[in-house]
Amino acid sequence: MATATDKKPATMAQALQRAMRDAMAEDPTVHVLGEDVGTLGGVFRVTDGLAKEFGEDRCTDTPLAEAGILGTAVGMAMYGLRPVVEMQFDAFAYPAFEQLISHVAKMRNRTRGAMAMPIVVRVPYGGGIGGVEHHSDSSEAYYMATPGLQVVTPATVEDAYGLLRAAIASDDPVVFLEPKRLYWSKSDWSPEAPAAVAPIGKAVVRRTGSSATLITYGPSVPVCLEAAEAAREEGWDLEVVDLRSLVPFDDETVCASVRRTGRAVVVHESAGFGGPGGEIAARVTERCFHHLEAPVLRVAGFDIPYPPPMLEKHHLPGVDRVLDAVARLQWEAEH
Amino acid sequence: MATATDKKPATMAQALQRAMRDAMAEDPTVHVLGEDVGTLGGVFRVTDGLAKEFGEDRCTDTPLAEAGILGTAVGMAMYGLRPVVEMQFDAFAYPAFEQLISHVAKMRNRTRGAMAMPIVVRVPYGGGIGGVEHHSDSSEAYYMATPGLQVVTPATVEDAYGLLRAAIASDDPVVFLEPKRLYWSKSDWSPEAPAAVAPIGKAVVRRTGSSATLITYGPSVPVCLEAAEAAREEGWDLEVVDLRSLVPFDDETVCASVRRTGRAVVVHESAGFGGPGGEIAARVTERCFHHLEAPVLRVAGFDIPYPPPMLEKHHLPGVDRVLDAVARLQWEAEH
Amino acid sequence: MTVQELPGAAAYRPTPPPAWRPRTDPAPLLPDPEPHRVLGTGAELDRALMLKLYAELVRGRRFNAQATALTKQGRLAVYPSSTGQEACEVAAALALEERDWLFPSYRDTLAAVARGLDPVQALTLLRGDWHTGYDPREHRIAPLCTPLATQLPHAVGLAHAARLKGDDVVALALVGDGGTSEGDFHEALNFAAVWQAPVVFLVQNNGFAISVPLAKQTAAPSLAHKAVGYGMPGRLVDGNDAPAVHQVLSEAVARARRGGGPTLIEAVTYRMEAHTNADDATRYRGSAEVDAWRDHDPIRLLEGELTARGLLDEDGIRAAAEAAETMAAALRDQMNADPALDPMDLFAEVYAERNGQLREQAAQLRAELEAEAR
Amino acid sequence: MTVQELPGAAAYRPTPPPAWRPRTDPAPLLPDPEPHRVLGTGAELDRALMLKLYAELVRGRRFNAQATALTKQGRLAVYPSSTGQEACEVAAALALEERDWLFPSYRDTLAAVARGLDPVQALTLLRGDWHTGYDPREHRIAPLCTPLATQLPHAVGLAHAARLKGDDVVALALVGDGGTSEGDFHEALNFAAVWQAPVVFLVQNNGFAISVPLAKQTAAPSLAHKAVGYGMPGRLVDGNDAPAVHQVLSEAVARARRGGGPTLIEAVTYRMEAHTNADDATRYRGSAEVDAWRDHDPIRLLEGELTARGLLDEDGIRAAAEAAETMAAALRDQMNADPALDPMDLFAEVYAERNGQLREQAAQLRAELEAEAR
Ligand SMILES: Cc1ncc(C[n+]2csc(CCOP(=O)(O)OP(=O)(O)O)c2C)c(N)n1
Ligand SMILES: Cc1ncc(C[n+]2csc(CCOP(=O)(O)OP(=O)(O)O)c2C)c(N)n1
Ligand SMILES: [Mg+2]
Ligand SMILES: [Mg+2]
Repeated sequence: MATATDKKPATMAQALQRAMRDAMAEDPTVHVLGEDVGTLGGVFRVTDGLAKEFGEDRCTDTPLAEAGILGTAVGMAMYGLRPVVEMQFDAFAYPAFEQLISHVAKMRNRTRGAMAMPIVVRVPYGGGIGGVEHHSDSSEAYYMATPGLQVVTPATVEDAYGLLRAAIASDDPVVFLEPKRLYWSKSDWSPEAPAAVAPIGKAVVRRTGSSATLITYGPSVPVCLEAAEAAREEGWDLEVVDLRSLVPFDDETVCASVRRTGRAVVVHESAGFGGPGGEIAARVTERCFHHLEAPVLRVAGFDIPYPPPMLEKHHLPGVDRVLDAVARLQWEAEH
Repeated sequence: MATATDKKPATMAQALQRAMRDAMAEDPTVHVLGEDVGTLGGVFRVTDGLAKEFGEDRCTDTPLAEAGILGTAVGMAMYGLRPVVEMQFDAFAYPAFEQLISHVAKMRNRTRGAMAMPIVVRVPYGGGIGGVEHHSDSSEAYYMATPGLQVVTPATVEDAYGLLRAAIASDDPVVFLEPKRLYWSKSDWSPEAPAAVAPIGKAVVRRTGSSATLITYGPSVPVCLEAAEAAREEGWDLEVVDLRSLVPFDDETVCASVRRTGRAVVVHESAGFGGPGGEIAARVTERCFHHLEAPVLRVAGFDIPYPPPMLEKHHLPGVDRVLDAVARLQWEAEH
Repeated sequence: MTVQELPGAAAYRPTPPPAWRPRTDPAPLLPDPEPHRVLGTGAELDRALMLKLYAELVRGRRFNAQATALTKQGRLAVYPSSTGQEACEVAAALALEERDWLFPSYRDTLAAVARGLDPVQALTLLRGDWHTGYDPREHRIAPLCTPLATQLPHAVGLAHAARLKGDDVVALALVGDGGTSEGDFHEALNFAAVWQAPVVFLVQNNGFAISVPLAKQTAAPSLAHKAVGYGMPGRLVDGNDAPAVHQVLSEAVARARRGGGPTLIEAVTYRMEAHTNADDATRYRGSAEVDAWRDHDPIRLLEGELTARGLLDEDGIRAAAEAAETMAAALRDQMNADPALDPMDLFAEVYAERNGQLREQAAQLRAELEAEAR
Repeated sequence: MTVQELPGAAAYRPTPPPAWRPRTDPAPLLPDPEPHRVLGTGAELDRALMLKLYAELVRGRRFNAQATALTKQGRLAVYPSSTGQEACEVAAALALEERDWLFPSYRDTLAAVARGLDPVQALTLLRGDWHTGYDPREHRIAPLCTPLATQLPHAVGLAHAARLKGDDVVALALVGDGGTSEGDFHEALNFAAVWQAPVVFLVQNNGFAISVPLAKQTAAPSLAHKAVGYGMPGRLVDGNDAPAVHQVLSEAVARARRGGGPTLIEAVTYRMEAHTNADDATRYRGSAEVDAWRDHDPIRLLEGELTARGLLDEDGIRAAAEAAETMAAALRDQMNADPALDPMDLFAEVYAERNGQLREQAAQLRAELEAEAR
């Protein structure tokens, strides 16, 4: 285990790199492929150094074609490899949609388990980095709606490592959503120290509280934690649940929290309509109806194409919008 | 208007064909394109006769490439045409996903309204026709989660005509979902008689009732009507709302019904998790919380890849499952 | 016979042939290239191989007929027949070694069966009791693939993985003329060429993609010419000349195996029946065209040549026919039995482990089934 | 200079050149085709056109430099410079008639500006106050396109629509070497050839797709060879020879206009700067390679030739430089003004009419903004 002196700040991007590096070192069947992942180390430098350390056959710059990348990864998995695919940005994963939906997600089921698809599709997602159009989509709703996929997204440096290790180890495909604006977020977790594998399918309570539960994930976790701090001034003690895994969904942790607090707000950056929040609010309501003092509310991106850089701050759910939603949780009726 | 003698049974497929024919006759900018839509008249014969009547330039057999079809349709729309694109089956629309999400849905917004996308993407969807894999997907969740698209689906022969006319007339893109298993459903609506354009964005109450509301659309509408009939025996008087339009969503009609009945079940064939039902249940709950005697429940396809023909009947939500859900609407607590 | 002389040539080839060559090309390619042939050229023939090909062609045609009959009896949900294309199907199966992989499309049940796959397992998809009816790894046959051209990158990835591992395994991917228009075709061929992957692409150009003739599909002088843009060899072969298809495929497989990289092969053939039993081919082509192709039938061609050369006689013909009948009778019997069905299989193998919601849903279905049974 | 002799040729061309030709080809194509050139060949030059090209090249380079400087000052979110590729950008703009359409990629701001688009409108996307900063119909310039190769089918569809309408409009679509690997490239070229659409595809082969050199992108002897597989003419041109690019483009545009169908053109050029200001090109290429390309600089080439022929003198050179400086100063001033922003624009033009939920959300934002303002 790490000693105190090992510890130095590490970024989420470094933690992800370390997760791939450790997995590649342990398991020769792990291969990384994508656009610019080799020599350059990826446009976000998440694969930095892997080609050098493991060779270009293990970390491969592919031709520029996302369906080709994921499609060849399917073939590699058929032959027993564990491909980790990088899509350069959220919107640039769309050309691979057919391969993902019609093959990656279904192959195990189609073949009665004979042919699993241990593929990780890493997708940098979300906004807040001043990217021009097509560089800030939150595409999680598409993946959540596809049976056969697991969908995972870290909010902390530690989880970035732990969840990616778990994703690579999983025999089933994982869409691994990386919140772009947290790539450079830091913690005192040391990339040199072995770190724990975080289980897929387990949410975690990031902050305990008694007044209401904020249910969130990925880039919105820090927003919710900040909102919870701010809410103390208004007299609300908010619990913050970081889902980490959208599929499978951890009903247990979420419902335990909501039953305790009696109120909940789902917070995410993706457009609200048809987004993850609908599913989450609906299942929480189905399971906790008689514990609810107010309807589960949603704070989400607006139902619009992602805005240009100079306007994105008005689109992204921030602390104020979260607090507004908390305020609408029908406190008067109860207090 | 039609006289009584005009009337003869017509199928949904014929009504759709008639809608395109009438639109093409009225407006020379309407063009139909897709795989096998010309000489063959489409694998479901929905475009039957159009190439003959309007020529191959107006109803065009394209090369076999869905991104190419939708991508060229974008260019045609840029030049002022109104393309109506046929995707042969639900799962075969996936190759066009990038064009749909990154261009069709966003073009008006990106260009501040300078360049609208009056494109209709017709997608035969859903199961129940004994199709082998990849021929029975319910892909509406993907489209609903995409701001900029309208998503429409008829459940009756009349609406098939009326909604498709409205979709072709709309200056914004419409994903027009055609329930495959209703293609041959009939009514006494006459394809020879002029028919009304059905407005996009308006749900319709197909059956009034007072005990609970079934919220549904497309292929599940007949199932719900049948369930409502069967429920009379159990003493429940069910209201059935046919959404017709998933985007825009008719909150008014739906909420008016639920506020009246106090209970609701959402019924659809698409997988439940991350499916349309989550959004619908969540928004109904947000808006009608204090009118609800029970949580809004969902009856949906299982969260699995669409099953093979011989097993699909176990997957599809049928009358019994709808009635089971109605029974779980916590009647005892109230009665 | 040049391609232009084939029945229905107008639909096969754009007329006039388009100017296509890059300015830097010092000499024109043939605008209507002559496909590679063996039968009728006086080339030497390997008797054992020819008889094997012949027997498999006859068996294959009978298989197609039986499968189509099974659709009429409601025993198959659908069947896309490869009647007329048996030479391609059979040669594809025979050109591969045991350790090689086949990547078939939905039309290539026959190739899988000719490779030795149990016919019932091969037909499971089309009967509809499950999707893929066999273990792809056991037979080294990827699932029969419906989304067009999507199997091509799979073949490339598998071949590439095998080469990285040091195994001399070759992947053979089958696709139709229509499938060449899909983006996945392009991406797969490009990856294959860049990686020099040991993969062979066989395009069965059967003249149609459902109702759409090749002339509406491409303006290229031949589909084999598409190889040029990827920097790989392109071969054009008479797809009804079984020894020729076998030869061209075998050469390409050997080339791939020795590290020479991928090859694109266009086999010119014809789909004698409708797209599937559900299709009505009279809507888009005349019977004269179909009839004309009967003169160029793969079985007739091979039978004629082998008989003329004294490699096959009446007895041999009868024996092949009888073996095919036996196979067909067995298939009919097997397919007339109702498959065992377990609705709970819906939840099997969605994931390695069922998650919470699938456990709930499985419990619901089980309860429903139990209630029904009571 | 053949392509093999160009700086960084190893990355440009696979070595050894792969065997590529279909078996039916009676004669080999050049494995390393020589691109079309004008400068240095003694060809006759149209003085007015040459001076226009020259002025635009100089202006274009200055524009690129200014835009990159604006990123450093935080006035642009990002800028993908076309320095080194100005000959392609400028020739593309000048080869079109007013009624024609340009389909640029994200790197082609310069082509749009050279076509006459207001620079601030052209830079709106990269400044980040809106997406497309101009009315595409007014300027017949499609939105600068980021998702690679997706603009190509748009160009085909538009050209096809124009032809159906009887308008003699040509569409010119720009794409990078990397973009040729995408499925949309394939589908667009195929549709164009089948429909004989009046469209010209110009591939700017600048050696890299971000960090990935062409040798990892394709094994084809040239990208122009990709034309073969679609049945359209392919042309290879020295992309730094502005008159040559202009000539080849003009011929292709003329051919398209008179109903001769599409053309694929590969222009061999080099991206002198990093992919964008955010990229670090030293991670994937050496400065020696970049320096070597300076000898083949498009401005230097044209300036040298025009001077040698007495078509350009010191005064002319100075005048062009001064005009470029004036443009740059004006651009700097314009871009130093903060753009007017209205957050309520978020809800403008999502649909022709706002639906219920957008009305609710707009009301919410308005309330927030009002609360903030108080
Ligand atoms: C991506 C995709 N689009 C459309 C279809 C529907 N479809 C099935 S077969 C077919 C025609 C295929 O023609 P071709 O590739 O020539 O093969 P053939 O049927 O002639 O063997 C079409 C359009 C599909 N299966 N997949
Ligand atoms: C579909 C898609 N995939 C990935 C990207 C990310 N990306 C932006 S530019 C680029 C490289 C493009 O190279 P090339 O086509 O050669 O054009 P160049 O940048 O050299 O002008 C990549 C991978 C994208 N924009 N779109
Ligand atoms: Mg075919
Ligand atoms: Mg490039």
